Amino acid sequence: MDLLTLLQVLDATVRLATPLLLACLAGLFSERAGIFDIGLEGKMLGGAFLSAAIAAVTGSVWLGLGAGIVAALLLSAIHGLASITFRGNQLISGVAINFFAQGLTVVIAQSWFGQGGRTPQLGDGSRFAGLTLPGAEALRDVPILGPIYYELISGHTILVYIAFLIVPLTWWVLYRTRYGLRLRAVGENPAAVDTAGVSVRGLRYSAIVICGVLTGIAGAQLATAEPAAGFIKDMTAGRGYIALAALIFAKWRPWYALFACLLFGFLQALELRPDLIQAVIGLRVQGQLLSALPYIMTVVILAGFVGKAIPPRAGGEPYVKER
Amino acid sequence: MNRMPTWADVILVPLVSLLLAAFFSAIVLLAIGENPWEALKLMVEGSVGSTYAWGYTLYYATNFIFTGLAVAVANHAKLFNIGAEGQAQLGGLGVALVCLFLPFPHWSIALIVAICAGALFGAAWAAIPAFLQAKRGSHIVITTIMFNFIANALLVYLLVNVLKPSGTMEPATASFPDAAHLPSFNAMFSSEETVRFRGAPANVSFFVAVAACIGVWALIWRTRLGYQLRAFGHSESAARYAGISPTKIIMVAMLISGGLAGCMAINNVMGEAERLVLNSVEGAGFIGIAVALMGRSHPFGVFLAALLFGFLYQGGAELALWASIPREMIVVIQALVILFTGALDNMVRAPIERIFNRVGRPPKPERKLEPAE
Amino acid sequence: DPAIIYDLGGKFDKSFNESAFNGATMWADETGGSFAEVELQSDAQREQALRRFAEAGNNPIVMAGFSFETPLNEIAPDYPDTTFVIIDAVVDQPNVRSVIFNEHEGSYLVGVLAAMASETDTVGFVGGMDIPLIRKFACGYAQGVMATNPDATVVANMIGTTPEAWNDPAKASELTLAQISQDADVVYAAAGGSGLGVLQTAADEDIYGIGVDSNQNYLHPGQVLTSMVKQVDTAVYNAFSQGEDLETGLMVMGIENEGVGYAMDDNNADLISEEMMTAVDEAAAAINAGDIMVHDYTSDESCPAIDF
Amino acid sequence: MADPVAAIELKGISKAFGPVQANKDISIRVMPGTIHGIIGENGAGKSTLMSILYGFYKADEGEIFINGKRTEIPDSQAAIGAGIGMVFQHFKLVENFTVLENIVLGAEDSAMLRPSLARARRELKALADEYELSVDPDAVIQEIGVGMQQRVEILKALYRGCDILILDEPTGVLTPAEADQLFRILNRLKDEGKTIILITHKLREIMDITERVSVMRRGEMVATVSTAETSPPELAELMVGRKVLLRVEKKPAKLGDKTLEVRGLRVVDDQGVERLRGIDFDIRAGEILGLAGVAGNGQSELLEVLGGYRIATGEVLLNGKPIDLTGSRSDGQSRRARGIAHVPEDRQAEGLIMDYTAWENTAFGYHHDHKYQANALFMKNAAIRADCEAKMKKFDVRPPDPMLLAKNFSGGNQQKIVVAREIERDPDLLLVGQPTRGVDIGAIEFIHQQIVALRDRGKAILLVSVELDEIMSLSDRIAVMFDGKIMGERKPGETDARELGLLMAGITDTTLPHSAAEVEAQLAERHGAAGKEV
Ligand SMILES: Nc1ncnc2c1ncn2[C@@H]1O[C@H](COP(=O)(O)OP(=O)(O)OP(=O)(O)O)[C@@H](O)[C@H]1O
Ligand SMILES: Nc1ncnc2c1ncn2[C@@H]1O[C@H](COP(=O)(O)OP(=O)(O)OP(=O)(O)O)[C@@H](O)[C@H]1O
Ligand SMILES: [Mg+2]
Ligand SMILES: [Mg+2]
Repeated sequence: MDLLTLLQVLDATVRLATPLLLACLAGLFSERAGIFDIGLEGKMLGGAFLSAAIAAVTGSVWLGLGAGIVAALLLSAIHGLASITFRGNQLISGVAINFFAQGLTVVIAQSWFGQGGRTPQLGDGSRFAGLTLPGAEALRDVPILGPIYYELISGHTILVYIAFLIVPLTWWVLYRTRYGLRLRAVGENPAAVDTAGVSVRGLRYSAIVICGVLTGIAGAQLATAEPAAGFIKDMTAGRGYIALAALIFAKWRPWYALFACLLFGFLQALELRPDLIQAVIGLRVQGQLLSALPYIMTVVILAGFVGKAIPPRAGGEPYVKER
Repeated sequence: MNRMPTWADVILVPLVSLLLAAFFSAIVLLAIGENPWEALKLMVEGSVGSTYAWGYTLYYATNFIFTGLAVAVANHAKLFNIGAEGQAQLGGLGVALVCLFLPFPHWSIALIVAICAGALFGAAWAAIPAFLQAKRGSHIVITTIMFNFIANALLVYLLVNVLKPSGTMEPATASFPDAAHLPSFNAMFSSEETVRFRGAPANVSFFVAVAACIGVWALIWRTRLGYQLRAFGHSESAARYAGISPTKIIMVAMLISGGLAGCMAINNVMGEAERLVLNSVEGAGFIGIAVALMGRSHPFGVFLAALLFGFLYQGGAELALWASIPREMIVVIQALVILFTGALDNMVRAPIERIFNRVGRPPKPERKLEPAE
Repeated sequence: DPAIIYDLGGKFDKSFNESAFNGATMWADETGGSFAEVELQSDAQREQALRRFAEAGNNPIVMAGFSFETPLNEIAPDYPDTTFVIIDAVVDQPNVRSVIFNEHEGSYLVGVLAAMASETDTVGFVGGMDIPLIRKFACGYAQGVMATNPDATVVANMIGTTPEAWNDPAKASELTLAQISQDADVVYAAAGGSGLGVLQTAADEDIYGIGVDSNQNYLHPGQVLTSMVKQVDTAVYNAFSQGEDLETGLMVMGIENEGVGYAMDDNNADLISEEMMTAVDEAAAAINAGDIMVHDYTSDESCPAIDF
Repeated sequence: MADPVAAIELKGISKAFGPVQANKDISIRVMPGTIHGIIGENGAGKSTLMSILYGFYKADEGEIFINGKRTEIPDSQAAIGAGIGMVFQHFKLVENFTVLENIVLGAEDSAMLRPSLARARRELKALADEYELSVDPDAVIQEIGVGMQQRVEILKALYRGCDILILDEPTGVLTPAEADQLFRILNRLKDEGKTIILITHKLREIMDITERVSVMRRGEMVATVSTAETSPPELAELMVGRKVLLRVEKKPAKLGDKTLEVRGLRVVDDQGVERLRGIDFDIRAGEILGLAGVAGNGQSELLEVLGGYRIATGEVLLNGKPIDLTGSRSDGQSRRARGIAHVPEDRQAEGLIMDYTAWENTAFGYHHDHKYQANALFMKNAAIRADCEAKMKKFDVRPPDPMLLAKNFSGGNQQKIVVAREIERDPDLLLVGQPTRGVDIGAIEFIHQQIVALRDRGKAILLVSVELDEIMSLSDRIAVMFDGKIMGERKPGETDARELGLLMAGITDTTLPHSAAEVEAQLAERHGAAGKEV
């Protein structure tokens, strides 16, 4: 396998990892605050739909992004209401949100655009295009580094860069700020936070807001960032669940989340290139085996290398002071 | 811990929640320009208005009972089984194999063998995640999600390359021989004069599902195994103290769970389609999660929740059949029902409780209440 | 009134359900008639919908999709006075018309065009869900390519193994990019809604896409080489027009009767050279004449031109 | 009112949890610069009252005055603002945070963490020097002992600059030495003018350190008296409503054959640390062996090995026959089948399923027992319920309702359920860990009586406790553990708290006056107190 091929695979890895990463970090904030969220899928879907719809209608991809975030925030608000204010079951709420988004996006899209639950295809300007980083063209011919810079690092959409920047930002917020300390604490022992004079409810809602924003971006990435060009029903195709798996895989830590998502992205990118797998292992991988490969590899890696993942201790339980 | 009578808790609260769900569904319907009242009438008529309608409602409910019980049993051991979907697919494979390749003298024997085969295959598919959880601490949520995907790939492989009769387009097995056909409600309940459940897919599996509810209830609350299972679910450290082996409980709970999910196949594969098609489970595994959670993991609750979802499914289908309402609208209604009855139930319960407390509290503050010591 | 039942993909699948819907609408617009329709959401509803329409007196009843084969076989005898039309499968009953399409032949033709349009001698195929029907497309396409340019490489990928594969444009795009990095410069999408992702990416990356089922040339003018049209709409339109007394029995829609073919219009006029035009028309004629036998994957689950 | 202004005044506080009236019209005044004790049976409402003062719960009725000023305390933030600090009975610490992080949590001085942590580190050092409260600021909470965690809780309050400090059963988990040190600190704080409220079940502590003491019973405040004018028996009577025996009545032991023989027992934990490093001892029938030691020196591991859920090497004989230590042919079940019963140290995490009803808990661990089985599959629930009812009656569990969930019983009654279950098996060997931790004196008396009664029926008992008083008064023989080894054995009549204390610190040469003169002095002092009371 030559460098260029490798870079192309890695390039795909980065793109495929991006929505996962955003959703995974969204889940990280939520779950670190003690709110389990299997509704990532639904929020992404909501974000994807509204971002594409508004981008299509206004022609502005930025307005679309904003709308996508709003959609995910609204779904987040439902989750917050159910799991924080009314101390409901967080899993049920998440399931409901997934169904809700799955149905409502199509119902609205159909009555809005009449294209069978799709938004119109987005033209240039109403979707995020790849950015050529400064000097990419110039450095292209520098051996090794040039192609790496040009093929792998340059050329992604702004959302990809944002997603990757959010990783250190998340780390910094979580471990270097007062807010992060409190957030981590509220997911471990809300009573400690409460008796320390900090509002458990406020913290948890703030986490849910962050989760909404990030899933909204993730949805926008799926629907409006190149190579995508519009919304189509169920287009998240299980990515929310994979993000959740990545989150557990990452043991709820930001850098690990990056690596977990890149790993998932890489496995998916490999699935796209059966020719490479054949070149490396010398065998043609049967088609269905190939599509199961990312999942099989995940299980193997999980069982073989990743030990027990301990979730935030107060996760999933509403904070109830009086029985 | 409150003055609210039990009937209010189990009937009034869910009822008000359902009304809220209906109210918001109506708003969505109005928003897309449909008449909610007509829609409701269609749904009710279409799902409980005739034996035919019941035949469909109960058919769907049967699927949901199996997957709901599967999730519920695992829940009791604090294992979140998201893999009922894949396990049910594999159960379908098991049922299909015995139905296709074993000659049965009578449907009843076929049914018993198919239950065993479905349960066995479903359990086998749950066994690997269970083993990895028990021995390697691999999170069961991830592994069961992954196994859903793997099950899909496996079934596509088998149906496309191995089991599909040559020359047909559909990735499906051949139809099962007549001896493996289960009696439908139509056959069971029709008499000379009156035809009941005509053409409806409900079949004898429904009674197997009801039996499974009773069985699971007895298992969880009456047997030693259930006792150990719940104990482990509540507290792993205490279970260890009592000499309950975590490995054994995780394995057993997941095997039972997977087995129940696999048993769903006797309804949809053997009872209805009478062949194994691709994606035969159609999301019932995921609905099972909602059903189990809404039923509070109690078999009776699961039964009721499964009926409710059967009603929504069939009512929704009728809606799509007779009105120009997009079929996704049903998903929205389902979501609202799950949301209000499952996640936001405290929103309804708290005010009702307050009303009862106000009405129920006599004006004598000097009531001697023994504090629990 | 006639009735139509769409398969699980839904009537707006950008694929053959949608095509069927278009045919029905065309008929309604032309005649001012009305028709009943339903989108299924579960396998169990096939029988339900069939019986419902039959009992309500709808005639003929058209159903789109091979999955109706088994239920229709069971139900057709119960309603001898109703005529059924099944698309994509063969049901041998006196009151059933079975319409099947020679997708392999149509795909062969676009394969010829793809091979000639390719400068890299590498062409791609992106299928939706990995089912025999899609393999039939792929197999015909590969035969066309290889017959035209024996040195060519066909890179074929399926999007997935779940029905989600029909609605995953993101993955379709990635597959297209992956094929481009394997030098493909023409990609044929037979992937329902996901195909939009293929054509979009092909356009973005300035290579050619090939549409499927209906004429998709308009989606990215100048970037869609052609479309393999499968006239499901015509089949539905004809059935509706002929009404209650339509002829039953097997009806094969091939190149000859324009049931399948490649699409030409203003959007791709500049892309197809004289030479290409000649070649593809010759191939069509040869197929009609029986001089070229395009192998049908579903006849024996194998393909001479490509492995799955 | 001409009275001096009280630091804290609660007026007419009432609080109900559902049907449970935890506090009924409670009024209390605490003078500044004093230590005020609160005692009461389990579930009397002490913690609830203090939690209301700290803003954790909201009172249904009543008013709070701080330094004479009426103060609304809707949440803990308001309480902290009013200068109140509280150390909860169940610590409110984030287990996987460091000490420092726990201390700054909620009291950070800027949005950035590092400056806050740096300042906290400095201040922590100052506080540590000032009050001898040294802790490792970078230690993770779950890895330090409960004594240390206690310190962290106190430091948390001090760091926030509280004038009023509430301590809810702070000594329940402390070793005698740690408790003594705590009291020295409290006295210093008092001398600085801070007001302290101390909740405890240990009357000796009340007598030693408080100025005034309030007694609660069943949600009501029954009396507030000046400590100097009362006595332990009087307090006990006020508390329980009847006379309480403060001393264990015990006949001399009638020793039988060796029931348990332990030889060369070694345990290595998951981290590879050797927890037991060659333990040898015997227990005879009719004998109570008390195992003293600071928590975390291997006692828990020993109980777990004997209880069947930790693997070990070495040899253990029960009634002369070996029991399996490898875990391959044994578990908690087989131990029970062999006649070993076990009251675990942590009733909530091990001894009970908190979400099971009382009757279900009655069968816990004995769910294989024949009398609870209808057949191979089913349990005989009615029989278990009846059994539970009988046990509740016999052990005076309150309320005697088998249908109540375990978590709805107070700690003392939870403990009674466990003890009833285990003792009523009439085992050959009873393992008891911390039998009276957090239990009120009425219940302590009862549990002690039951343990002694079992001994008198000729059974062997291994008693593990961090309460020296308990060990001294119950045991027929005392072994002291330190760092996974037994440092020595003594007869209760022939030793004293000082000597045991030194052994607990790993000092075997107890004949010499030890250099830590200070420690020695305290221990002597404690001995005096203990002799007077228990
Ligand atoms: N959060 C709560 N929800 C419901 N009931 C509670 C709660 N906390 C305490 N109770 C009940 O209120 C009563 C008083 O409890 P509290 O904890 O104040 O007692 P206590 O005197 O501190 O007992 P202990 O000595 O065991 O600590 C008990 O009956 C208890 O079960
Ligand atoms: N009456 C009893 N009292 C205490 N322990 C018992 C009793 N009967 C059996 N045991 C122990 O319980 C364990 C399992 O016993 P048994 O074979 O009866 O149950 P099982 O059916 O294998 O267990 P499970 O119900 O957990 O599947 C064995 O270690 C046995 O020694
Ligand atoms: Mg057994
Ligand atoms: Mg208390």
